Amino acid sequence: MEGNLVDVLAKIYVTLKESVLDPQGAAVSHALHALRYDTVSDVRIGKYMEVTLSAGSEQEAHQLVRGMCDQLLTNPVIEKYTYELVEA
Amino acid sequence: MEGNLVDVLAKIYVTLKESVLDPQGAAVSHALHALRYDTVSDVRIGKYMEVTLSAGSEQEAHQLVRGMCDQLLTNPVIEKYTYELVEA
Amino acid sequence: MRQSSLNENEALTTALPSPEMVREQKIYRTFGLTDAEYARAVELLAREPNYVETGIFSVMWSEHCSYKSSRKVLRRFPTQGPQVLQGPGENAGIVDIGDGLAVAFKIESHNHPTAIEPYQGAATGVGGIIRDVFTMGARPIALLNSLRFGELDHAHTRYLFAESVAGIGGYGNCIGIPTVGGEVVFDNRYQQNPLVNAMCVGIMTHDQIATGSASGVGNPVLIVGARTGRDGIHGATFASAEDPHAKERSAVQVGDPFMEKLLLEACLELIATGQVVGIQDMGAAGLTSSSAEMASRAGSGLTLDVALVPCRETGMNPYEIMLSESQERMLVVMRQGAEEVAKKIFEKWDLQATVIGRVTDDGMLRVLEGGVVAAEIPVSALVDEAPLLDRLALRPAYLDELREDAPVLAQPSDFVAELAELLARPTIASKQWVYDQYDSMVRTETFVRPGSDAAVVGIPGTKKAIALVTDGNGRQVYLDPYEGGLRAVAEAARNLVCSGARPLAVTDCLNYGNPEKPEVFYQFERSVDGLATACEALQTPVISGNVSLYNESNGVDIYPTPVIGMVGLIEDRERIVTSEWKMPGDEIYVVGA
Amino acid sequence: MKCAVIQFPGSNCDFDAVKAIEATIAQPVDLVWHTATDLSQYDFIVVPGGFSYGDYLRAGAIARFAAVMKEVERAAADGRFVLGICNGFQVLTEAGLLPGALRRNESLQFRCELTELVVANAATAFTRHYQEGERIVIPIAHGEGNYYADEQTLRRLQTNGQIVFRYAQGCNPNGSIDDIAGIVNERGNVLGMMPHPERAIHSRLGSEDGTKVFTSILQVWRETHAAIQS
Ligand SMILES: Nc1ncnc2c1ncn2[C@@H]1O[C@H](COP(=O)(O)OP(=O)(O)O)[C@@H](O)[C@H]1O
Repeated sequence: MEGNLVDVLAKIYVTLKESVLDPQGAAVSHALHALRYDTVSDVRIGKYMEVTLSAGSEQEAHQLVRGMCDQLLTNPVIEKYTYELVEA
Repeated sequence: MEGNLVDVLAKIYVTLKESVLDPQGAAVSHALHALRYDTVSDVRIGKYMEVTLSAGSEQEAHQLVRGMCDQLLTNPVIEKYTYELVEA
Repeated sequence: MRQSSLNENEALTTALPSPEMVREQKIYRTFGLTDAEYARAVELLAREPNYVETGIFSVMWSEHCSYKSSRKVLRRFPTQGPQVLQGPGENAGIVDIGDGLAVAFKIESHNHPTAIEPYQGAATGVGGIIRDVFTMGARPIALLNSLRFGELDHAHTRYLFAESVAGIGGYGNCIGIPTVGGEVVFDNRYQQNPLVNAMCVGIMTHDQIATGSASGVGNPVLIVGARTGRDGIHGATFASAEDPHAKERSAVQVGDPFMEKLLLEACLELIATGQVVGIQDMGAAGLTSSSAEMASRAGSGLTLDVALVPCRETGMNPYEIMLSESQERMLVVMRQGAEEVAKKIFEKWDLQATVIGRVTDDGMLRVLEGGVVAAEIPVSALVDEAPLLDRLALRPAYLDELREDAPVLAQPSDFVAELAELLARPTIASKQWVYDQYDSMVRTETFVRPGSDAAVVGIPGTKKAIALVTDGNGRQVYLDPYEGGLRAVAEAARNLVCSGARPLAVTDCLNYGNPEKPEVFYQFERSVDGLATACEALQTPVISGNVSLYNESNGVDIYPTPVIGMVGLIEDRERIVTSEWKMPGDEIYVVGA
Repeated sequence: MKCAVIQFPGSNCDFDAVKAIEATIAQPVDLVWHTATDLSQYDFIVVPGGFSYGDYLRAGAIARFAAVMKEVERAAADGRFVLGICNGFQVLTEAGLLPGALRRNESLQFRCELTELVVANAATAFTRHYQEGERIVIPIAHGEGNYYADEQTLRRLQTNGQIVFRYAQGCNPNGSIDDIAGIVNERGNVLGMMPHPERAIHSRLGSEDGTKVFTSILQVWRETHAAIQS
């Protein structure tokens, strides 16, 4: 709001926690083996989100992204996330 | 098989092509605005996959990952992908 | 399998706290065992239980598995009738519908997991109740549900509600069982403690009935279906705890309806071979309760080696394997020599069937790890000696207070506006938003879909159909527990009759607050009396059910909410009646009291 | 006419398809497991609805690699009839037997309801018994039925008359482009549709408008078969 807004693109990677069953990953792993990708040992499937936003500072951008991840984009009971910010 | 296998983790990002509407992204964007993340201008939602595999060389690993993306992991009619390889 | 004494074994379980540590550091308390219960376990074993054994006692003696608060009260239900082929006590009850056919059904709650992870909590609730039905040898043909949430003006309630509905649909749609009915009520009393009750109905011939009984010394015990992971450890304890949110969150499980579809087909194929001695679904408390219950029903013992259990994660110890609540698993006892029959069938369905032990005649649940004893407890100590409580019941003061200043409603000035306002209330409004997300038509036997008084599903190969309904009214039960109980059963019966069916039997899901509060326990007891009286009068015995207590947060309990699932028989599918107006000019009557 | 209904792990409308074939055209029908490697004896192959492989990754993505799909491809190439219903439609597009792709419903919700369709092409082997422009009621039950094709493909579908069923105006339940509910391949012997004709074969089920899909195929088969034999 105070003049210099930074426009950023947050790339957010959401995965299921290790201890949580990933039935989709298991099915895909099975299918890859059937297609003779024999050396595949594990598949985990999660979500990839790109959020474009602007913020008063890089620090604020971090805050906003963490906030929306914790509040809406992930369920911390079964998921975890990482993200990176790039200039939009 | 010939001795030095490399173990890699392929991080694969699948997104809908720009020309394809992303209703999920639109819904999340809407929800973020309702939560007062007013500066969010766009949300796109895709898939993030982690495939652990081994290969005879880095080059072969690239071949394998591209192969499985083209064959199974993505549908080129509506999706595109990028990936990176890291050491497992 | 070599057996060794407990002392030798101590070295192996070094990673786990010793029996002394369990006692001294009161580790049993973190598992939910009281000091008195722990002392009782020591007495029954005549020694201190080790860590694994303490874990086994704690889940078997949890409210969820032992029904310690409710067991005595439940005895008041009528459970007999000429139509009853299997009453309470098995995975699901069964009633005769003639022509050598029978229906199996049961309702179950998944309230606490839903409060934490609504999509998966609701989905795995559906998955669990489906397993309960096909375990009996029945093919599931219909699903129903009963939902209670806070008011929809709360963003978090909307999230919980939408995700729960999506989860129920996600599981049922994928597995291919139509969701044909249910009910939804919104009230602030359920804000912190939403209720998700799921009911499943299956069809079978009389000769297909399977039970969860582990008999026949030397018979192999198999674990079939999904691999075992660390998910849901202590889920049973968690379900009985006061505040689910504060509890360990690893207790949430992710469901895999695809796996369950395969498991369903494989199990029915296996049961049809006639080689199955007993079969039981692994629900709450996983391997522990399924093995103890199967042995208890047969008066036998079991020796299991957890090292043989296929695990999803590495380094799982016996405690984790015995308590895991990973979904989509079953425990099967086969006739000796029939192991290969099971393996072949499961292979066809891309599933694992692994022998993990044998039936014994010494009445012991013996858990080995690679041949070394990790736990050894008499089955009777876990099941028959489980605590049985006489909880105090006190008539709540609010009952009289409410009666004294019962509000007098003013005559509305504008009836049309009043009616419109009523119809707009989420509890009364159409539930189409909900049931359009459920595949209500798969199997092409759904003759009356959601939207009428009761759902009607055809019985293939006959002229018959069955009518199905879930009903409950927590507010009425709150205002008058006995009368409310009567009415819940009566409403369900009316809905069936209105669709042309004769009511056959009842399954009930009893959702209440904290039973340690005498007022809550009074609600529980009195409403059960009401339910029982009505079931008796209508000759609809209770053949299965489920109890969910501790639905309380910040000292506020939910309304006492018994949910009735009722099944009725329509002899001729040409005689089905639906509730909508049919023709202009038709006469309208009011009948009854 | 010999009929086959394919069963993948997770198919769940397989029995319904068998029942519908028996009830509408009373032709011999077999359930065929996904590992089968010979379908040469079948004249009409149904790829049924359900959640093959749990719909994991994308609906139909894993099933298309099942052994039996090579045979389905061969049948299509031979000019025999292939009908993909719901998940079957998804499998056929993933396998490239039909163009385009099925995305998540615009509402992001699974939808199960009776929908009104318009028969956009009554000249196909699957729609012979309908009238062009006829309005029919057939149920849907899907979460990923939102048909997509790029502009060029769409134009081709339109000009070739490959769009067979459309959702009636204002009744599009999933956001599919041009209200598409079902399409055929260029040759006209492979039909994919999201609505379930096998669920609409008796008034007790809410509609019998799906019956003509089955009777049409039988008639066309009889005609061509008679032509071959004479
Ligand atoms: N959670 C639900 N799942 C499936 N169907 C539901 C659900 N809630 C309501 N329905 C259906 O909506 C219709 C109306 O429900 P309800 O408003 O509870 O009716 P009533 O007041 O007549 O009992 C019924 O056919 C019922 O089966």
